[in-house]
Amino acid sequence: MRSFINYIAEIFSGIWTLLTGMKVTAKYFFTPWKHVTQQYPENRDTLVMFERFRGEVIMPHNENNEHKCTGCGICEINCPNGSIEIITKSVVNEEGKKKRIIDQHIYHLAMCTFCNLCVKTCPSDAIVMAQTFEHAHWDRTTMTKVLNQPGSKIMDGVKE
Amino acid sequence: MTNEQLIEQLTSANPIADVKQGIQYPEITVSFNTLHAFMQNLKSDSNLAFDYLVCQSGVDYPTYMQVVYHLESTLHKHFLIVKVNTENRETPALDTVTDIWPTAEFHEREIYDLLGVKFNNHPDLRRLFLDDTWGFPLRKDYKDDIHVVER
Amino acid sequence: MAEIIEKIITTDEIKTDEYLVNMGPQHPSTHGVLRLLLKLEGEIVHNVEPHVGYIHSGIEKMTEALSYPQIPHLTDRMDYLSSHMNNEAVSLLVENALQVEVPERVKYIRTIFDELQRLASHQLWWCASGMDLGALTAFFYGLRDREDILDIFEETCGARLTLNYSVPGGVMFDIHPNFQRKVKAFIKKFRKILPEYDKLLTGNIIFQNRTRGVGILTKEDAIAYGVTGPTGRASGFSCDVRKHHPYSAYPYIKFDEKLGSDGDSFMRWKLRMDEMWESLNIIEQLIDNIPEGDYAVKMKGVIKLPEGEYYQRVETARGEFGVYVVSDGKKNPYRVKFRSPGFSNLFAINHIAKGWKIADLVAIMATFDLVIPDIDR
Amino acid sequence: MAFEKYDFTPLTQSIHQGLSENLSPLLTTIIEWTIIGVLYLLFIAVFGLLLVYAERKVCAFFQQRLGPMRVGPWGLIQTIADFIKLLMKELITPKSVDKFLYNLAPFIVIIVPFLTISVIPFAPGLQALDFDIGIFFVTAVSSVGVIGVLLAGWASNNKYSLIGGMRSGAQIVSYELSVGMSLITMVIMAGTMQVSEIVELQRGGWFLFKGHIPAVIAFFVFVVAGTAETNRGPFDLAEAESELTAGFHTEYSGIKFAFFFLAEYINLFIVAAMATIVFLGGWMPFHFGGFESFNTIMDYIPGLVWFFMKVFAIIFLIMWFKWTFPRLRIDQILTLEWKYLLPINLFNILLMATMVLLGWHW
Repeated sequence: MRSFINYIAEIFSGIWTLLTGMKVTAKYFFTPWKHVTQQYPENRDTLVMFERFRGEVIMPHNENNEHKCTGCGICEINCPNGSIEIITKSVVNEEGKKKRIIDQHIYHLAMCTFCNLCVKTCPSDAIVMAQTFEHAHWDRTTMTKVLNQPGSKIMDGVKE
Repeated sequence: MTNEQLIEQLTSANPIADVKQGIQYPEITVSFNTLHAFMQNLKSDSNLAFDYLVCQSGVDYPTYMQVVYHLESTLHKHFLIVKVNTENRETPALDTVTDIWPTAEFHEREIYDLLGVKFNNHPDLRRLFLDDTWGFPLRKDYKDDIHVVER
Repeated sequence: MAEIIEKIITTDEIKTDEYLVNMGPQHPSTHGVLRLLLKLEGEIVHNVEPHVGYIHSGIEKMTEALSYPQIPHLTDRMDYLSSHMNNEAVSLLVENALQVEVPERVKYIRTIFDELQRLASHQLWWCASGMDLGALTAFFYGLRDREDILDIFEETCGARLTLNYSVPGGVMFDIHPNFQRKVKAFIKKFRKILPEYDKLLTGNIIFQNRTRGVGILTKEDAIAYGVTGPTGRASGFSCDVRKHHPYSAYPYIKFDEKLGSDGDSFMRWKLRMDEMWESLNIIEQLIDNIPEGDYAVKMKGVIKLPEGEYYQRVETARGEFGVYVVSDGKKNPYRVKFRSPGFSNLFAINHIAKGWKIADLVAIMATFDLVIPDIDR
Repeated sequence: MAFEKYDFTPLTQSIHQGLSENLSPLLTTIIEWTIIGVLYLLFIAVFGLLLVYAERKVCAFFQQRLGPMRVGPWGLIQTIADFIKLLMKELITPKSVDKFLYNLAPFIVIIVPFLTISVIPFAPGLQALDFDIGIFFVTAVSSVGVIGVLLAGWASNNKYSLIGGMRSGAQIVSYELSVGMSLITMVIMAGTMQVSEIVELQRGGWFLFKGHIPAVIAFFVFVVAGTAETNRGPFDLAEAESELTAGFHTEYSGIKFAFFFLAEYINLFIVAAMATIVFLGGWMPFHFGGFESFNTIMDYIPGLVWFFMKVFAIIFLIMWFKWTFPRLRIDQILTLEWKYLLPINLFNILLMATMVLLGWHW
């Protein structure tokens, strides 16, 4: 008799646990305004990334097309994946001295792991992380970027 | 057991072994031919009771291979590093400790795979990650022209 | 149940041919590229042979060519669900080797991040094992709540999964001004949601039948196989590194090391659920008391570890993570070995899955909480 | 009564008369068969797509998602697009399959819903076949589907498929019993197996209310066993994707896969329709004793609408099961059937027989 009562009790307690589970899912089914889905390409206008989001390394230029990069190569040394290459050139300045300045700051986006070490170690804060994240390309060569804009020169007052 | 007591006991039990307090933990270097008996004793001695093999790593040195055992006792909570050097670097071989700590079976397979240290009496010594034709990548003289790009 | 299966296996007249089935490398419940070679008789598992290495990335070899500040970002990619703990292990190792005392603030931030990461990892484990057991809805609820933690991470350190936040000497950035407010809001919200998780699955009779008594790992086996983390603790193996070898801010706080006794799949499940509550408690103890100060100490430009060997252990979401570094005094390590929890945990599966059905093997795999890059490294 | 004006009998009869006046009886029969066949074909295709869409939306809403949103407004054309995609896909036949059985299996599986759907009365007068053993016919025919599943599992020459097929076989053979028995319980109460009669008997009140306790138990058992028989979660062992990747239809592609897929959804409809007919009064409107005005308003809703409302309610219930519960293990499924549902059912038949004998029902 006892086992029979247990059997019945088992059935009802089992059904009860199932119903509590169904209550949870039903709660969400009938509150559709709480949906968490973001419809991504449509919400591009309203989508704001956090300001520290590490999307891509860029070199900010001011309105006179000047940047802060001295071409010291510390970012290149600190990059664990070899995604930064610095090409420098020698120029003669007004005083007639030879000086090494940046020619091309090459950044291989496809090899970058966004570890932030280059930005952190840059002595003149020349490079920063941008918040862009749509990096899909058809062609791998487009992911190799030159960060300093053509014709740009170094900002005045940046310590060398 | 404190580290000093541990070192004392190990020294008295193994006069020829090199016992010292390392940078962090007590260390002992044993000879490869006494390895298995020594390890057996570490586990079965109730004062030591090293029943948990935390980590087993292989290191490639210029003239020999070294296998490092990080051992902990779940009973006494003391920690010990056991090092054993192989006889040579060309045909490195050691006794297995799989029968003492089952987890060693796979750590040893990994060491065999990446460093080429053979473990005698191992139940199933096959390569773990790589295929049979591959070299031993964690050796310092390993060269791979296809997959490794030197900067 | 197990006795009946035992009887079926040992009875000769219903013995049929064994056959081999490859579970993986592409299989929904191996959570990555793990291949299990199953020897089955009907539905009953006779032998499980894990074949790993499909995602072996040679991190140990790569680190030999990297400098110490560069190593943490690679450890992100091993156990990607415990990336901050992995970063922290390397950072702590370098700091201990150089005898650098980090500011209190760093310790607090690291510990809060550890626990948030543990919560995020356990949430993903919860939803993925729900999915393994066939409750697909759980998967979306878990991911929904994990999103809050990832947003907190993103706001402070700019990444969601591969954080690379803890660096030798401190943390990469100071915490965001919104950090404390958001964490507190999350804790408040998650305390209401956790009982819902229990209602949806833990109490469910189908779920209980699927997990109770399935895949029992005894304490002795857990120690022998080096099964750590919640999986080991469910068997009664007291292996919490946070408790026994406290690091960062763990010495300052009160928390329980949850221990199970049964060692079955349900206990492993329950233990992780309890750990989530405990993590919430830990964060609550710390979040209001973050001391003022620097977020990093100034390290030398080139970090060179003194010659010698170092070992650092931390508790990740999956178990004990160890870093063993042999330094020859140069700026690159001579040899780095990562003792990953998943590696040891995985190989205990063969021992406990024998005699159970395929569906039980899935339940065991789910409650072992494996991350494949963690195994392969 | 008001709802009589929604009767389809005059329409069908006028078509029949119009045809037989102008054509020979043989030709009339052939044309009528063709019309019915085409109609059912269309119905199954369209309703299957609708159900797939409904499932995706319902599932999404349970999971706090939006579901398909891109193709058409609210993703309405999504399933049609998927269907076109499936039609255009290459039919891959793996090398080592048993070609004949491999190709036969999807047809057997898809034939079953066509057979069973013929006895379902959608509205007064809208029924292809009105047997006197309608219920019996449904239970008999619906178990043919398992042969298709077993064939697919065997002929695919894939271990996962084989396990899936075997699981499905064991499961459906067991649960047939419960489905049959719970229907028998209601047949005892109705005293007839003719489907139209059963619906007609519920004019005064649905059997679920008329038969109270045993009917509710039978309804519960029927829904559970019906869910199992359609291979749906939590009983979706045959295609348990976390264990067997896709189970018995792993090796099928293109339209053959679509057949399995469609058959699953139409079977879902049939289970819901049978539950509606036997327990919830088919196309009968909801009447509440004593509220005459309420009943009159209910009567103005056509029978077809009533039928589909009830069917969708049951389909929603079954979907709710699927998206809440974890999957059972194969031995637990059999335990549930043989240790719980079957004894309950047997007891329930006794209870119902006693009740009918003593006239305790309304």
